[in-house]
Amino acid sequence: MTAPATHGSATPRQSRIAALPASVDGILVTLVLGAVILWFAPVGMGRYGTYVLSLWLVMSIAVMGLNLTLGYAGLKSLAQAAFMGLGAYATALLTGKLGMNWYAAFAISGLITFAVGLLLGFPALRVQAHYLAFVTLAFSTLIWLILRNEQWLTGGVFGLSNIPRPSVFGLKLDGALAFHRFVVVVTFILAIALWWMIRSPWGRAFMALRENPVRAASLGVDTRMYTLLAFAIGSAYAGFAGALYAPLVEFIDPSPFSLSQSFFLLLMVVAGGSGYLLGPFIGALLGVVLPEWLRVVGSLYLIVFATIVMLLLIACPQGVSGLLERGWAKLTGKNNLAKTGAR
Amino acid sequence: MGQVLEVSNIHKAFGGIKAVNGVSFGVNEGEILGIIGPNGCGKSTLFNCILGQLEPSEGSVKLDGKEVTGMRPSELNRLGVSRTFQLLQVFPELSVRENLILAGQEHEGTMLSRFFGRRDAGLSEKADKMIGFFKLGHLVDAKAGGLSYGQQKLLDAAMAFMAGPRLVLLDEPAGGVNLTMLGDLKERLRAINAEQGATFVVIEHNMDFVMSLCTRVLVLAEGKVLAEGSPAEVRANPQVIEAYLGH
Amino acid sequence: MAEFIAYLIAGIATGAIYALAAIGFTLVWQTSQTINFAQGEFVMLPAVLVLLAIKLFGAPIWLGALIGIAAFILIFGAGFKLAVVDPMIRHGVLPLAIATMALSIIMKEGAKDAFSAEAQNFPSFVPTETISVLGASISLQHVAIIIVAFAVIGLLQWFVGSTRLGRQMQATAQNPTVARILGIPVERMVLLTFVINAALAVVASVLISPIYLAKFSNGEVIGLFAFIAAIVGGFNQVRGALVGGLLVGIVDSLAAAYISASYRLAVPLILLVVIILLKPEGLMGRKEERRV
Amino acid sequence: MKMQWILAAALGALSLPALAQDKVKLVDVVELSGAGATAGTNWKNGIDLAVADINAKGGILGKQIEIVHYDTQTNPGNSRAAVQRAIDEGAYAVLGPVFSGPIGASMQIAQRAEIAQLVGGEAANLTKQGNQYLFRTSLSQTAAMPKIAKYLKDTVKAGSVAVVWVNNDFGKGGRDAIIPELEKSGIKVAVDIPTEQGQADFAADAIKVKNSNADAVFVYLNEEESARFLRAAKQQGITKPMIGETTLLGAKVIELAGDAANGVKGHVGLSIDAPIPAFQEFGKKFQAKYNYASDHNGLKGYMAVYMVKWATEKQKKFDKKGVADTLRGATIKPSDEPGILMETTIEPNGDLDRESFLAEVKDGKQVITATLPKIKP
Repeated sequence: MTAPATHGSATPRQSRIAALPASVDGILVTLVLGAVILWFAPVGMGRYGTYVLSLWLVMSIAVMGLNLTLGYAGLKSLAQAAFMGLGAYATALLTGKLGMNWYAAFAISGLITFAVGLLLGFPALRVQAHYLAFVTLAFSTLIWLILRNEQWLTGGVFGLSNIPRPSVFGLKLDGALAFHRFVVVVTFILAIALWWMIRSPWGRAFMALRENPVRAASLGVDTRMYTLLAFAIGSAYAGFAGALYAPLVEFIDPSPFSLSQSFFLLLMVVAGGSGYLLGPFIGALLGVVLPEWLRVVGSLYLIVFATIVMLLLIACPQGVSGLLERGWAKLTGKNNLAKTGAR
Repeated sequence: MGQVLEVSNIHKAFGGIKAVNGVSFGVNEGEILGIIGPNGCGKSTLFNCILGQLEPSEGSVKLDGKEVTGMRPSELNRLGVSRTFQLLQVFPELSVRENLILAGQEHEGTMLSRFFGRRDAGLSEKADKMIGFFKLGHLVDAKAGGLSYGQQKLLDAAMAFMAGPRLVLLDEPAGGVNLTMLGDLKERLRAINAEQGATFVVIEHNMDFVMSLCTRVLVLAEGKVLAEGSPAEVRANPQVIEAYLGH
Repeated sequence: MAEFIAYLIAGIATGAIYALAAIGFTLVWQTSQTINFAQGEFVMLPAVLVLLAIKLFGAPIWLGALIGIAAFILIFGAGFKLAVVDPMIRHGVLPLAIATMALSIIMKEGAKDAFSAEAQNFPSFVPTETISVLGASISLQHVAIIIVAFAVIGLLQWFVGSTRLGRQMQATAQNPTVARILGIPVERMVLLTFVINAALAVVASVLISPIYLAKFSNGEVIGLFAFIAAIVGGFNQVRGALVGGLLVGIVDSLAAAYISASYRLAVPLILLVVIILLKPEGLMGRKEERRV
Repeated sequence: MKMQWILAAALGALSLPALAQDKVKLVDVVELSGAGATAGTNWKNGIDLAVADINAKGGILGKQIEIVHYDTQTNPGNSRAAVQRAIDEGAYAVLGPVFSGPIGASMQIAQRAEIAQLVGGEAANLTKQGNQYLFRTSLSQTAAMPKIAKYLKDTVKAGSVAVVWVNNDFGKGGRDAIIPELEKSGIKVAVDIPTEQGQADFAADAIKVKNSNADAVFVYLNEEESARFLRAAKQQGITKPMIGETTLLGAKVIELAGDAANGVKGHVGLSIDAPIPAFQEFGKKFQAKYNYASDHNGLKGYMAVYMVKWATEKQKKFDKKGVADTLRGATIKPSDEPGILMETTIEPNGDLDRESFLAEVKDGKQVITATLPKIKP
């Protein structure tokens, strides 16, 4: 987790952000270690386990993007699944129907979602606060309708099948393990890019946007630019996730890109811990893997899942990351963290 | 000694209510101009019009003789105009140092260099100096949201100076600050004015503060300039006394 | 013309249901900044509970209705407020909104597992006859929905505007801080809005279930449309929610008739976007102070 | 670090338990939540009923059946996970899903693993992809629609028809199959109305149908939506004949629509009201166990289990790949396997051929008016 600095803290009031120079390395180490573990993890686990791990990582990418827009920049988007759909359909059509190389399709998916994100971001500049949520809500449903109705292009309700998987240096990735490792690498690269961005001045500007856009503007922060960037980059991450989702499942139809899935991604961000770099991985773990584990309880598994999420949020509105941070603080005796209800 | 800021004939109405009704004034380089006036006289609205937070219904604002009316706050800030707000405006979840780095980072380099460059945009040292200057050195790693009111006020002011602005507009810097801190603040402002040659415009209620800090004072009443002059002149002006004591 | 009237009446009837749900939605938003994503499930559940009470206790309809409705208002009016909203209210809008999302899953899946995955008939209190108005067949059920819904909304308006309790509630909604200074028991007023929300949901449920049939998944559509209606009308106004509900219902009905039916759902949403861009605070809403 | 601990726990929990050797494991992957929950629950209950029956009579070749149900949430990604899990767990055969999206996402997995997958989907395209391991449990829409077009032309004598369909894979597939058949028969499509899955309010659609002045209405919706539409149509005073498929004439529709269902006619593939004692007996058993009337999905699930049983007993061993080989091209007779309920021929592509019925709802009861022969008798 974003463990607060364990050394060199002269003051008792130790903040999460202030501890960044120390905890940055913690996050980086965790990402590297995580990637290594996940590279070897599926050995002997069977294709099901491997597949679920891959699915978890793919969803993590989409959640990472939403965490940037929502958790860091404070923009409420209800269209993350729709952006994921744009990426997935773009990749499926480009690789499946036009025979394009997956890497090119991946880049194009990112570009398309980035561009659409920019366009959709303009109303976000005009209208404030929760109204962006409403605009994206409408967008999300419109995209879903187009995916379902324009059968000539998207296959409509029947979906698109036979989506090819990419290859690396001429090596086909048709096997579950090979593709999983590919997903690990792509996720790792995207996570590192986001980690870098958040610790760069951009990250600081995004957070300033979340906490006080008016003050940020008066300090020379181009709020318009950063708002658009946060939204467009977050959307592009959804596009990247879609570009991996399509070849992972090898079939897409409109259902995983509906409004309710956008809500579900939002749930993952918040439950994992919004505004924490590793929060998305935990959130996606909750959203994707937890229901799979809970299959042991039979038909009640969704109720158990939702109850866990609800109780978690009641106990700790900052999500699992917040809970772990709190636990860590208690463990190290630093339970006098400056608490503010700023968000 | 040219005019840094030239405000001419600013009007601003909110649905029929004229908050600012034709205000004109100039600010000379190196000057500390105080703007006073009773509650609701349009001081803050005037500030917001000058700084691009609000679009004036009429009138123009010139910076160094260049038209900047309606320019966005962030652009104006990068031209060297800085401000503080009447209500507290720090970033509570960021540390004191991060607050200050943020206040300076957009003034150097490009978007790209800010992405690929150093995390602190090379501003850590400058930030620490500024923190020391405002006597907040012991709080450098604390979350801004956890500071006391007076400390936040100091931080707020420090942020306004971080990028070395030419012109700083302070909206009630003394509001809610205790006496000891007030002395600190005044002393700091004077020092910056003397050392960096920064020009100040100060809106304030606290008369003692204004009168002892400012070199020139502008009095607003009902959206218009009522009087103008040195602190002593203004203090002696019967119209001003009327406006303050008359109702 | 007859055709148009028929579409219009059908639209107003569904719009009245959306309005009931949207009014509850705005009430709890105003007093406690709760965005209740389970609002649709709130309308779905009372009918299911009534049928469940009849099935479990073999009770006659009126008794089953009484048990089901009482249980619902207790659990999802007061209980919801005390167990879910209270602990989270200090931590901002989002975690609470997500918690209501989880609650909607629990309600939906719970209704499915405890009751049935199948739709069930729900008794109608008016005959399923039709009358003819200007050549259009108008269903008595639709007429009854419109009359009852408007009567309930009128009653609510009267309560809010003309009773002491109601005015205290309104003051709480508009400015809790001031209300507290005036000595209004703010906590109790907030609780009252949650109970009223649950009661409105019950009315909507009983009105609509004879037509929609009682089913665990019915809340999805109603919830979405209530949300849209609340935004369109103005998130912070009871009157707005009424206008928004009716407007969305009518637009939806006419869209199905005169615009491509496969894009029917898009029309209310386009309306929503246009209104947000032109008048962000909604048709009847008042501007909310920007946080400076 | 905590992350590692979490990962270790995560990895451990995703590994699968060893399977019991003395049982034969069937895995049902089906829509138990989301848009397909109603159909999926019927399918699941039908399967449970069949498994209970078979186990009570000694199982398959002496082995008891172990049945596991995995929910797809009507989501392709989850369906694929569930089918993959089924195969990793050593499932003998996979039953389900029912919706074609989840089927499309999972059918390659079963194909690669060479395991028979018996699905409830009716969309025409499923069996056109050359998958040798995919089997239907009901007639395909391509088989059913010509029968309906013929019925509309010869019996109803309709010159124009209003087509009302549900905009999911089932409805769209049916609509795409009926329109060319209508054109071939020279019947005009007066109005073509898509409706939403789970739609509750059909007033606007009914008004639209009424204004089209079509001679007949072809209704292709799921059961509950059918009932809601029939009620709305009655309220709008539509008196034109309502023609439909299995989902319009089911017991569930009659129960929910009440009077409004009277007079509805159409073609029925599987029905608990069919004039075959085995069907009616199934209907009674289902009603007794679950306290409601099964729809055709319940029948499909029930028969799916018996198809697996028949194939296994036919090959006299538990050979996963052999199940698919045995089923392909086979004809199963009730005299050999009573659980199949009626004679069923499995085409090489996985389609089914069976007798079917023309039916009508009279006084709240489905009445079979004619039995239609198999396409290739």
